[in-house]
Amino acid sequence: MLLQCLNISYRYPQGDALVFRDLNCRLADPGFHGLFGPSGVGKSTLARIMAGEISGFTGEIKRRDRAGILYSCNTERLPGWSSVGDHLTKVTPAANLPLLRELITAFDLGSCVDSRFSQLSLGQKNRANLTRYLLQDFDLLIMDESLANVDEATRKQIIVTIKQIFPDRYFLYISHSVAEVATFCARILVLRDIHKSPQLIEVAGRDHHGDAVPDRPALERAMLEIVHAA
Amino acid sequence: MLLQCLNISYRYPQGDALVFRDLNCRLADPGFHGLFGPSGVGKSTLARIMAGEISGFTGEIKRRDRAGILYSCNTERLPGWSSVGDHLTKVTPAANLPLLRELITAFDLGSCVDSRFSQLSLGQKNRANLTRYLLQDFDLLIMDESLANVDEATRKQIIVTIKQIFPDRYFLYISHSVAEVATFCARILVLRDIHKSPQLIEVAGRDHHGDAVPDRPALERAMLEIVHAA
Amino acid sequence: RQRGGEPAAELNYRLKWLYNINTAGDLYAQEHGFFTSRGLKVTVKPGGPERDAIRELELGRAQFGVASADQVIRALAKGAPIVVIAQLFQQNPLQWIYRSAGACYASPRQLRGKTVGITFGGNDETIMRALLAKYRIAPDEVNLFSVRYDYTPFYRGEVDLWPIYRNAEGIVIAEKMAKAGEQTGFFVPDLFAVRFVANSLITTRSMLEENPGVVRSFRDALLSAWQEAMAPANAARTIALVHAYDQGTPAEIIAKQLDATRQLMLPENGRLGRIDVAAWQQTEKIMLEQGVIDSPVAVEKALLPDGL
Amino acid sequence: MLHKRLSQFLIIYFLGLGLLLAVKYCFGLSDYVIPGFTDMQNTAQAVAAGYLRAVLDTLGVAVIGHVLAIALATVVAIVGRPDNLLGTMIKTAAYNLQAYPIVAVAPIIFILLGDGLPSRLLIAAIICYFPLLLSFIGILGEPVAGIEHFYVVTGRMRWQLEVKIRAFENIHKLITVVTGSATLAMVGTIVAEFIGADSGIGYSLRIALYQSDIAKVLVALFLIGVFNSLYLVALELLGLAVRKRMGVEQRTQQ
Amino acid sequence: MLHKRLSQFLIIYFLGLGLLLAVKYCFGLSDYVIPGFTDMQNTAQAVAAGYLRAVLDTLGVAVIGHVLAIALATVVAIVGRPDNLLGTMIKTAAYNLQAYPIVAVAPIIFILLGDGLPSRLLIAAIICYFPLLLSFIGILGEPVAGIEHFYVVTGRMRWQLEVKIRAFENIHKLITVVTGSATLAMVGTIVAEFIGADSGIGYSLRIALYQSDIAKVLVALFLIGVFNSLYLVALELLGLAVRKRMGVEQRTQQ
Ligand SMILES: Nc1ncnc2c1ncn2[C@@H]1O[C@H](COP(=O)(O)OP(=O)(O)OP(=O)(O)O)[C@@H](O)[C@H]1O
Ligand SMILES: Nc1ncnc2c1ncn2[C@@H]1O[C@H](COP(=O)(O)OP(=O)(O)OP(=O)(O)O)[C@@H](O)[C@H]1O
Ligand SMILES: [Mg+2]
Ligand SMILES: [Mg+2]
Repeated sequence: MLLQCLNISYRYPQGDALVFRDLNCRLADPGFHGLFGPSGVGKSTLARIMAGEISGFTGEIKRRDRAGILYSCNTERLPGWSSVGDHLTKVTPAANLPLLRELITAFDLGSCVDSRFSQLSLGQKNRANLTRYLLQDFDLLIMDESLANVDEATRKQIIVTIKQIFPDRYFLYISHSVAEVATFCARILVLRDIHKSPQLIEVAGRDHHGDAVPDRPALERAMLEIVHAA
Repeated sequence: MLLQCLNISYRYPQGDALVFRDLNCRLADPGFHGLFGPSGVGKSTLARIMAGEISGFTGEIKRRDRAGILYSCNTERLPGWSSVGDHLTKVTPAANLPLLRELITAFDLGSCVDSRFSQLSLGQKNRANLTRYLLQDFDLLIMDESLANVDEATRKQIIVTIKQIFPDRYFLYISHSVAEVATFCARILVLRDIHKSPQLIEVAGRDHHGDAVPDRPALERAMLEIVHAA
Repeated sequence: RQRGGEPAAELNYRLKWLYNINTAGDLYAQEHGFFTSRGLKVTVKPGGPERDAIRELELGRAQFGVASADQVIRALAKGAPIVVIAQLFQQNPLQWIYRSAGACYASPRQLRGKTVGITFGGNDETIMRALLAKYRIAPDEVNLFSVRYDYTPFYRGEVDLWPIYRNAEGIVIAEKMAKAGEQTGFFVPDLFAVRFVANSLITTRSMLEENPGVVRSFRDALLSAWQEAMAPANAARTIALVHAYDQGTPAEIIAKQLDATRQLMLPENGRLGRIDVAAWQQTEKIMLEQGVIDSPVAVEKALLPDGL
Repeated sequence: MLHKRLSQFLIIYFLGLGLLLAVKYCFGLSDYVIPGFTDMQNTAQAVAAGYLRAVLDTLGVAVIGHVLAIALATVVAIVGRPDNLLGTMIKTAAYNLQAYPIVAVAPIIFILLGDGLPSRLLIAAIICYFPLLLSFIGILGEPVAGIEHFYVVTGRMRWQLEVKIRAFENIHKLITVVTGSATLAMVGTIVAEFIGADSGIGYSLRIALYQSDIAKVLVALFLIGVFNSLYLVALELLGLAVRKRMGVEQRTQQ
Repeated sequence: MLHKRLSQFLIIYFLGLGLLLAVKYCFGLSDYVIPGFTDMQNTAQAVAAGYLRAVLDTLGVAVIGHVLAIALATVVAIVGRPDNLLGTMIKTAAYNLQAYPIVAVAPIIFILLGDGLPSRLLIAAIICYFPLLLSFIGILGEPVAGIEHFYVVTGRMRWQLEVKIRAFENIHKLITVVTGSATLAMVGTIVAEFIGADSGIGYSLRIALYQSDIAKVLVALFLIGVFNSLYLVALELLGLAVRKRMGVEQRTQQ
């Protein structure tokens, strides 16, 4: 068990409504976990609570000892003073440099390494940002819509690559694509309206690894289950 | 014919590679048009050229006389000094105020009108921003990933609402969801790698209006056609 | 904008400097009704480094003022329509202070090899250079030191003689040093026949022509006030009055300043307010020789000793 | 906040004083170069009341001068914003005005305006306005593309809105600069009094300097520092209130 | 750019001059109050060469003072950035230093440093650094969350990086402030010369003022304005080069 949220309740200091009431969830095993739910339901908030970036909630977060939890999202930027490639190299521990090269290829970033971040397209920005997080030392990486502006084919390729390279790490993947979370995640945390109880339901996904052709009916069942839960 | 691009070639001043070579496309009839293609292929660039926000290309853009073309994207923000509701009301022509109320309901923004923009979730930001553009006077509205961070159900509802309310306007919808463009767009402009010729191919979509159940096989054919084109 | 104005009109009187001992008579005149008793309504305004009474006279913001002789001559050289109606100081208060322990300057020749503070561009430069010229001391035989308003170089002994207003700061500094056991003396150019006139009372030519009566009353009022203010019998009143306006200076110091001022304004058998035409002419000559003005101005024509 | 600012000032002040006294005793300088401690105490007692009144007087003028300077800088930055002829001319004039030391310009100001309060206020405002102007021009001249785009393409952009957007986006920086420039308003007023007034702490300072009375100068500097701190605190509180009213988030939560 | 700046300055200067002359002839003032045109011409011819040398001298000191001030402001803003005791103390000291009019502080500086070049440089730098400091504190104190997050959460954030990120994000504003403060470096040097030096245009100005010679003052102001414009242009070109090298986009394309 890497992380467990117990009876979390939270209200933003400037907000007037609760975002969570007595929410419980846990990340028990390594792999790809989905966090799914309608826009505005509190996914980003929950993710940042897990990462320790928001405090002031009630309830308890239990983390495994010395768990390295990173939160990344799609609005981050790289500094502008040198090229994307330079920045990536600079933040990569020496041991991971081969991995960096591998990721650049897998994420189709080859044409971007010589550009400044501000010269990239949205999807390229997403990928460059995600890349640097993957090269760090972490136990759990939260990807908050980290690939929101990337096309589906590339997104699929990226997810499959990540699952291959990091089989022992935890990922919490926030996305609005039901098909995607159903296909690639082992477990999906479906976050629902605060008036529903429990506020969070766990659904099983297909945990696809990109090797075989997915089992279509099973996938559709999983998708339906997710949509119904939400 | 609202707009026609003839033999457009373009290279960013700071970039070293061409983004377009002799690209041609047109928006002939009102309705929902898709602009689809892999990340980094030039969708945003083409959209901004159409809207007149980028100059310095070669080739010609023919616009219908006095065509009002608006470009909106998902990185825009509303000012922070008053609530989202106030800002929306302020930029809405008096005649459109009932429409504003209608959109707020259809876009599920009711809970956001009293918040500041910075207090919204990503998807809420997307929706608030799109709303204000829809209330303006335009012939063509380009939505560059305007709903990228919104969940699929809400997105569908928004698209259907827009198509209902504005049957005579032109929309250019940029999205990474094949299913979505195939379902809702009448025509899809598929933008491809610059080495492919022609760089842009037009594919027919299902132009679904949300009334009947979509014809599944036809949709899948359209999706396949799009994916193959790209 | 009034120039001259009606007899009963308000008159502005612009002093040369802040309220201090040098304005004792002016304050006395105002406080003890010397103006009102002559039917004059006068507002006395203090001066300062950025105040120039001559400009104010021309701009019509003041009708009377105090200016030093070099200012008057410079202004005349530029065509300013002003006249001098009284000369306040008979001896120039601008002198040099020195430590008397090691030195006494019986003759300017003793300045050779010394470091002398001067304000470049100021009166003291003109005076000192005239003195050096007169005694045939080449400028490179003394070290001229550019002074600022802080006395540190003098205190630290880097400069031997420091220019100072004898009756104002001079007293304060001498007092301070005396407290620390250091004796001081003053080097007085007048004693070596370099007579450079200082403060005098001025008005405009048009004022004089249109309202000669007002001008006369004003001058008489002011000179009588000075006379009384300087009278030893009135010392206590004068000191109290000056102290009221110049609270930064302790009364004991003002008392000493008053004594020094009396000597500068009323030397032995002198007459208060007397315009020393010869001294003015010498002042003009010095300024001409020092290149401060380009051509003679015939300053005597602007002096009105008894022409009122 | 008040407590913090004041105690900080006191520490700094007494550190400086300690340094001076150390210099005095190390080099064996006599009392007229650097006054001794008891001398300072006596002077302080003697002049405290008068100087206090003077400082309050100065503070009053400084506040008005500060407001003036803010208004002036705002107007110049707004008018100088567009890249047209008038804009650049006004900016040039505003910059060049500052290129002249006030001591050189003061006589001309006095010629044109006389020597009443207007001249003093103008001098105070001039000294304080330039730093404000620099920041204001920097801030108001830089587009906030993400917010402005909508208003530009829908033809809604007016200069007021543009200014509002840019100011609001940089509200923390603006408040820092406005608060910090309070100090300059004080200095401006003091310099104006030093040059041409007959009241205020600047005037007292000038007299103290002519009398070469470092003890008095130190007392004056002490009072200036205290009231400057008070003014700063007042402005900081105002800044907080403004931010709160505008609903600007705290920095750490951005 | 050079051409533009210079011609702007000339227009402003001669407008000002015209105003003065208008006042002169309307009120029939003598050459002593406001010099006539021929008087100015003669004065200009007589002093031009000497004043030119003096201005160049001043410009040299101003450039060094400016660099010093930038360094000083950078250091203080960086050190004063964190909200710990040392940081706030240094900020307080930096603010309070500015609360004192330089005329009051100068004697103490001269006591401590003597009256050579160091004192003059220090005074020039002090006058010029405060506006820089205000902007620098505003800019370096405000997090750029979107960029900094990664470095903070991965434990990579060092103060150098933080400064670099914030400076780079605000490079346009920084360049505006640095360029604009050139003017203040000039003024600072002139004031220092005015107070305590015996060369430079500030010294010439002081003499002209002692001599009540407005014509000379106007000639000096003219030369100061011209060289100030030149310095500004040089800095603007430098700013362009910096932006280009850093690959910062032009504003309009952001
Ligand atoms: N800083 C804030 N202050 C007040 N309320 C906030 C703040 N940030 C978010 N909220 C509110 O909290 C709720 C949850 O926001 P959150 O960003 O977690 O949603 P989300 O599930 O990530 O949505 P999306 O899919 O649109 O990103 C929303 O209703 C939002 O309006
Ligand atoms: N300012 C710029 N300078 C130089 N090159 C740029 C600039 N902006 C974009 N590019 C490049 O132009 C290409 C097209 O970018 P564009 O943003 O149009 O892609 P896109 O199709 O919108 O991609 P996405 O789906 O990721 O948003 C990309 O390869 C990108 O790196
Ligand atoms: Mg979110
Ligand atoms: Mg794009």
